[in-house]
Amino acid sequence: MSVEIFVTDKAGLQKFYEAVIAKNETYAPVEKFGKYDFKRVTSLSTCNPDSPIAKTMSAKPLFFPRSAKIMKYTATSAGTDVMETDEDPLAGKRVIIGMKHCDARSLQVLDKVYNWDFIDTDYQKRRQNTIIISTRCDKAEIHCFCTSLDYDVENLDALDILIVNGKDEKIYINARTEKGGSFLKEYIAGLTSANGAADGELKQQYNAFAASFRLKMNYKEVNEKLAKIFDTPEFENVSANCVSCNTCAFVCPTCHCFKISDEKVRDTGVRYKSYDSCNNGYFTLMAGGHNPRPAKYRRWRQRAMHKFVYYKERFGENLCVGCGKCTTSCPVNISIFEVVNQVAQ
Amino acid sequence: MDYTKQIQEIAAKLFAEDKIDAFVGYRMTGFDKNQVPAIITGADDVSKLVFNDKSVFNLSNYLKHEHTRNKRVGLVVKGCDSRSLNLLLTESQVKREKLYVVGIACDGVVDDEGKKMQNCVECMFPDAVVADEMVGNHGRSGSETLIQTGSETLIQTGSETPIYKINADVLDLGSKDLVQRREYFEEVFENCIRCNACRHSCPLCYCAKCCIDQETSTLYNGANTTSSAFHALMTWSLHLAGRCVDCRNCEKACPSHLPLHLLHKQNEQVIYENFQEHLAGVHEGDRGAFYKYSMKDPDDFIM
Amino acid sequence: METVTNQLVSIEKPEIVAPPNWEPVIMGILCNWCSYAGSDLTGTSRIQYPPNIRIIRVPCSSRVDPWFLIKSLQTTADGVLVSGCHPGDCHYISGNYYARRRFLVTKKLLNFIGYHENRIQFSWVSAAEGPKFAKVVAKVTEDIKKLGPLHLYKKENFEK
Amino acid sequence: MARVGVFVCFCGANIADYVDVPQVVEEAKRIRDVRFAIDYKYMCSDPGQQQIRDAIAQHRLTSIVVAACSPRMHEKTFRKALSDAGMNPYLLEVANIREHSSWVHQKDKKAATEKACDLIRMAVAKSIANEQLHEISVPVTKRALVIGGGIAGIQAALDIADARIPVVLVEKSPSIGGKMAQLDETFPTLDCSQCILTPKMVDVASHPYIELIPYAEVLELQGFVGNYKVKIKKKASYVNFKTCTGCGACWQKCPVKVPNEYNMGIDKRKAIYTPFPQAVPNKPVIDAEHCTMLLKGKCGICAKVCLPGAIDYKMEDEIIEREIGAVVVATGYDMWDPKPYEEYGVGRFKDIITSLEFERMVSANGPTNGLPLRPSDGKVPKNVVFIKCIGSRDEAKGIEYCSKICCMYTTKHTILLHHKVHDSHAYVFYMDIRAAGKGYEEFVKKAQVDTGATYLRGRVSKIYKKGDKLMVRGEDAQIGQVVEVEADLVVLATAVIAPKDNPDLARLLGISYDKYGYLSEAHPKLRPVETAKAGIFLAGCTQAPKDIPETVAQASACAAKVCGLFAGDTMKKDPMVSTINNEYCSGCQNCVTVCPYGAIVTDEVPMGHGSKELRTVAKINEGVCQGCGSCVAICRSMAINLAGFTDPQLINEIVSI
Repeated sequence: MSVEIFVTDKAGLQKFYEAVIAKNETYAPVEKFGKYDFKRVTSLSTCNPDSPIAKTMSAKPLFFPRSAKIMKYTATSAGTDVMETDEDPLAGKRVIIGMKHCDARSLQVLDKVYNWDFIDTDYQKRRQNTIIISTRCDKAEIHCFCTSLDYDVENLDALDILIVNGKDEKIYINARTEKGGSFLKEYIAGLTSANGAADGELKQQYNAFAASFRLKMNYKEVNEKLAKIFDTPEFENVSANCVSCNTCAFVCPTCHCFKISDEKVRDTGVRYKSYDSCNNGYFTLMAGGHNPRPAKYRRWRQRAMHKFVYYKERFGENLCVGCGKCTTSCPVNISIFEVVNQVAQ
Repeated sequence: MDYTKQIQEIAAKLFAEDKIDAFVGYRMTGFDKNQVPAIITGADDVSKLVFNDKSVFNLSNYLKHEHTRNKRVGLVVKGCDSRSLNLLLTESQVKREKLYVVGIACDGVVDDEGKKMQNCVECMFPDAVVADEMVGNHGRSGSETLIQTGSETLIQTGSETPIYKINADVLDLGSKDLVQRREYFEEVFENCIRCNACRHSCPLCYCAKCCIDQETSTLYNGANTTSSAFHALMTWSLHLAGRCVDCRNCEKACPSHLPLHLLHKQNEQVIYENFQEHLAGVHEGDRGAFYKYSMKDPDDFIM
Repeated sequence: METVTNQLVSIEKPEIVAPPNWEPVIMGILCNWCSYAGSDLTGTSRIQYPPNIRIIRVPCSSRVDPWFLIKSLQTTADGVLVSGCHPGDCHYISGNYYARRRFLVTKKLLNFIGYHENRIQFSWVSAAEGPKFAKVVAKVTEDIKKLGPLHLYKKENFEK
Repeated sequence: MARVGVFVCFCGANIADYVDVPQVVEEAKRIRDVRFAIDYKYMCSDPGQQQIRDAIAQHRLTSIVVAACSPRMHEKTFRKALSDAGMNPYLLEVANIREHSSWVHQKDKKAATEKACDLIRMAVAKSIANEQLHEISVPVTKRALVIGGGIAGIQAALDIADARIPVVLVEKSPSIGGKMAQLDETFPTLDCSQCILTPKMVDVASHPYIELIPYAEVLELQGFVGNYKVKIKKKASYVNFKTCTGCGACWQKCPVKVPNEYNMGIDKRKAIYTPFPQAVPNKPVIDAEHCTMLLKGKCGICAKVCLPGAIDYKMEDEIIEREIGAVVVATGYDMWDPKPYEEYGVGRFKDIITSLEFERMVSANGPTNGLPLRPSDGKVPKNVVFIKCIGSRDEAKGIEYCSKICCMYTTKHTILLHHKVHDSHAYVFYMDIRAAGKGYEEFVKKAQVDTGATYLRGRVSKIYKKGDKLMVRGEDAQIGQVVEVEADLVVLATAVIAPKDNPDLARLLGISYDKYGYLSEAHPKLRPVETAKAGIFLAGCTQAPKDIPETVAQASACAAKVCGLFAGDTMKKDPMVSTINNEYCSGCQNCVTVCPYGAIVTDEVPMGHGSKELRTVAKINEGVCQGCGSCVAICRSMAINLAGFTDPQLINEIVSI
């Protein structure tokens, strides 16, 4: 574990970012219609590494794209040819800046499922070739509850380089992984080493951040209670408001359900893998017409259970990072935090 | 505009008289000044109900959910909501006799930043057009409290004749040239993530299975590409052309904050100007501009 | 009444430089009773017109769902032409009146989001109007040749 | 996996000269689903069809594409070839490479060939989505409804009934006979109208296969061709026709006098009346609007004098339902009211009458015993001015069309005038003389010579009063001068217009009408008696103005159509109809609104599998559906599809070029 810490100021950080963007294929939050989404950037002026969580899409699509081309084929009377799909546009060496803790953590959670029985090589490659530069939040947002979950936010190693705002406009740049350390070496010109000296200030910043949370829960209790109350009618009450719009799943950094679809024009077809959501009424609809989860509450139960029970049982992690993106995006403000707590009570 | 007290009284009365099984209104979120829809099933929860200018969501959306189906429902509707309710009634999606409609003489609602929503600024029918009971003073005319009972259709009691205003954004974008409009919309479709939240939050999208989700149909565009977003949003907006009541549920639900109203307002304007000033859901029995015709419809765009 | 007509500004300029020898593909959707019969008459009269149009037969212009046009523009076509019976002539009494409403709204919407208005064209051609059909096709082809190949919202990787 | 056979026709040189057929065949062979492709000189010839039949068996083909001439030409031929080979005929698609390619791109063989390939590709793609369809067989109720008892209705009813098919004849007035019963003599032969009409009226009344329902209206028509259900309102006549002997005691004694419609209001009838002496049925009815017994409860004389006791003041309207298979509409025409001709003094000068009023006066059974009399003073007129085209061919005041019969009946009127008043003189103002018809021109020529009538070509600009005479001022265009004629009587040849109830009737029958209110035929030339709605036919002036021989001919044509329709026990119908997928239907009923034929009704189905809860969905009546596809395009949930033109078929075509 690399523990190099450098100190700089606002201008220094800007220069650092600019240098990173200039030298690397860089992705950062770019604003459009009042919402930030991670996009390829070529200059710092077009993006905002400090975008608020609530207004930022997760960085998940950089690893698990909203729509990925699986294959391309042509069909003639001579037979069907599967063509080499175009090169994966996300597989190159790249850097993501402006990613938050929660977003970075979600990748660790997703790693489990992507390294499970079937190894998703595309995902692996994208993970390996990516350097994540993350700024630690100074204050929790209204729907945040990352500190209440089963990961160490303070010492998170899901990110490669951590940026922390210290006192007196000092900014600390901290390499958290070896990958991050070796990456940082190229950019240390102009940065001052602050090894050891900054630990206290970092701790202080974290404590202030941790104290700013409105939402706090005991995830262990939730895990245990939820596992026992599959049949509780409470799910009907908490899901009554839901309009089954699927937004929560599409913005969630950990949801990873997908569907396969073909699009064919003339002799050529393309097969896509795209997001889907368990809140969708026909997510579980079978070809014969049977739907095991026709009712809204059953779908909500699935969502809550998968996040806090099933995934935990299988992989030992909650499938939730506490970012609150789903709640912010929900048109009727249903909060996964409220739901699981209310049901667990 | 704060009708919390009146709404609570009406809901309590309805539960007491056993006229309804559920009441659909608004409650506070509990952590900020915003509100969420509330489906109340007993007199005990009536005190949770609120109504003020933060009551944004169009509640007629809930009439298509299993919680309200086949139940006697009390429903709070603003002007725009009542128009979508009117369409749901016309399209046989709800039974009027199972509804008790509390109509609001609405002064307009505000967005998260506290700014009056643009659709409210341009609103032609702030008063509910369908109601069993009306609540509120009419904001503009300052006339007496409008309370009318019976399942009468009430049309615009204000003294002024409603004036149709072209949406400012549509006018603005429409005055730009083709290339600028194309570039603008390319960004819109590029930022669409195909979550279909717009569709699900729309009270008028009630199909058993949406045409863009029918895998068996060749219309299906499952992928999340700009092209499929274009296709889905075009199809969706054309299915709502002549029906959209501009409640902006879709825009509120869109996680990408896309300006979806542009598509609807553009259609609405074309329809208003060309098809005898048709406006969606104002009259009961009016199904929408595409389900009728006139010999006088414009023909000059056809060779 | 206070309405300011929203005049959509169209600029006649090619969207992209057409490759040499490029020929547009035009999707023609014709009603069986008037326009398809009219196009047959064009054939029996040996009236020549540009070969860019590909014709689909439908029973009535009212069978044409706007997404036929969207799907065409999205996949293979550089422009579309829908043709039906003159008002009052509809074999099915009122089909073309319903269709006319949809066409106007569809055309304006597609124009609003960035398609040149000439990419989506409509005509009334009766079974007797063989010469008119040839003229219509010639005009549409000429218009679309001026505009160049359509690249907007095309499905990817479907080069012909 | 589909196995498609492609058959490319040379059409002699018609295709082969302008399209490289062998290359087209090679291209077709490349398409994924094509298992067999071949060309032939004439695909439609018997050896050509034999190739298709052989290939179907040999290559186990699942659909066939014939690239040849327009499907409007030979689709049926090739469908039959498929049938003969034991294949469902609707698995055929025709690629129109002659009318749409070889004939229209004769100067560019390369482009024509490319286009032909694309058209075949589209047809192949479509054919893959083709489904097996079967002709729809609809049972037929062999009973016809005739609406209107004028000469058109009478003729149609008699012809149908003579074929031993039951007929229900509905007439809105108390007697059949219509306008023809009001006429004196008919052109060009001057037969007495009554003499030729009344025997037919009697035949109707006595025909075992005709059920005559007078004094009645059609209220509602439901169902579809071969299977209509009609609701008829029988208006209360207050006279029990079964017991009434038609003796006439009642109307002789009735004290209430009402203007007589049959005589154009020239004389009076009673409140209980038979419209005219030869009425069929010859039973009186009480005019509820004028009978004092019904209005005020006072009088009751007719009941007192009626020996059989047939008067029933408490009678109510009766609704009758009949099941029928076809409808003949023969509602006739109305005469145009010349009121807009103010400059003629219409309404101010009593001695201006319409041609039908003149007709009644000169009629032997008319109000004036066959003598034309001036309404103002009852004197016999000497100088009579006839003005033609009153309302006709007049866009400003009347209607644009020519009423067709006025030239002839005005000529007839000059003859009748000459017969009745020997020393009279007729002046005829005309625009043109339109005398196209057997013996018509000769009739006009002879009348001009015999009567010595003065024909003045030109419009009348003004009529004013001078003493007890009317001064008619007009232009004689032939000499280019203004002329003035001193007239004792002016007769206006008013236009023929559609009955004002026609639009309502059209709506309830579900057929279309034109801007004048005439009911529209399915095709102006080739289907002049059918309407767009199967099983509904038009006879007489309800479709357009016409004279008696034409009306009778059209009525007989209707009868032939009805008999043809009823020839078998069931009817065969094209299977290109809409189908509903209940799973997707959300029951919004927009399709019900847009269907021009009323072919869509609602149905209740279980909410889900095995559920007891019901929901409403749309249901297509295959017998009524004509396959236009309006419902398909407006169905947002894509629950409706049109067989033969389904969404998958059309989209396959779109994405395959």
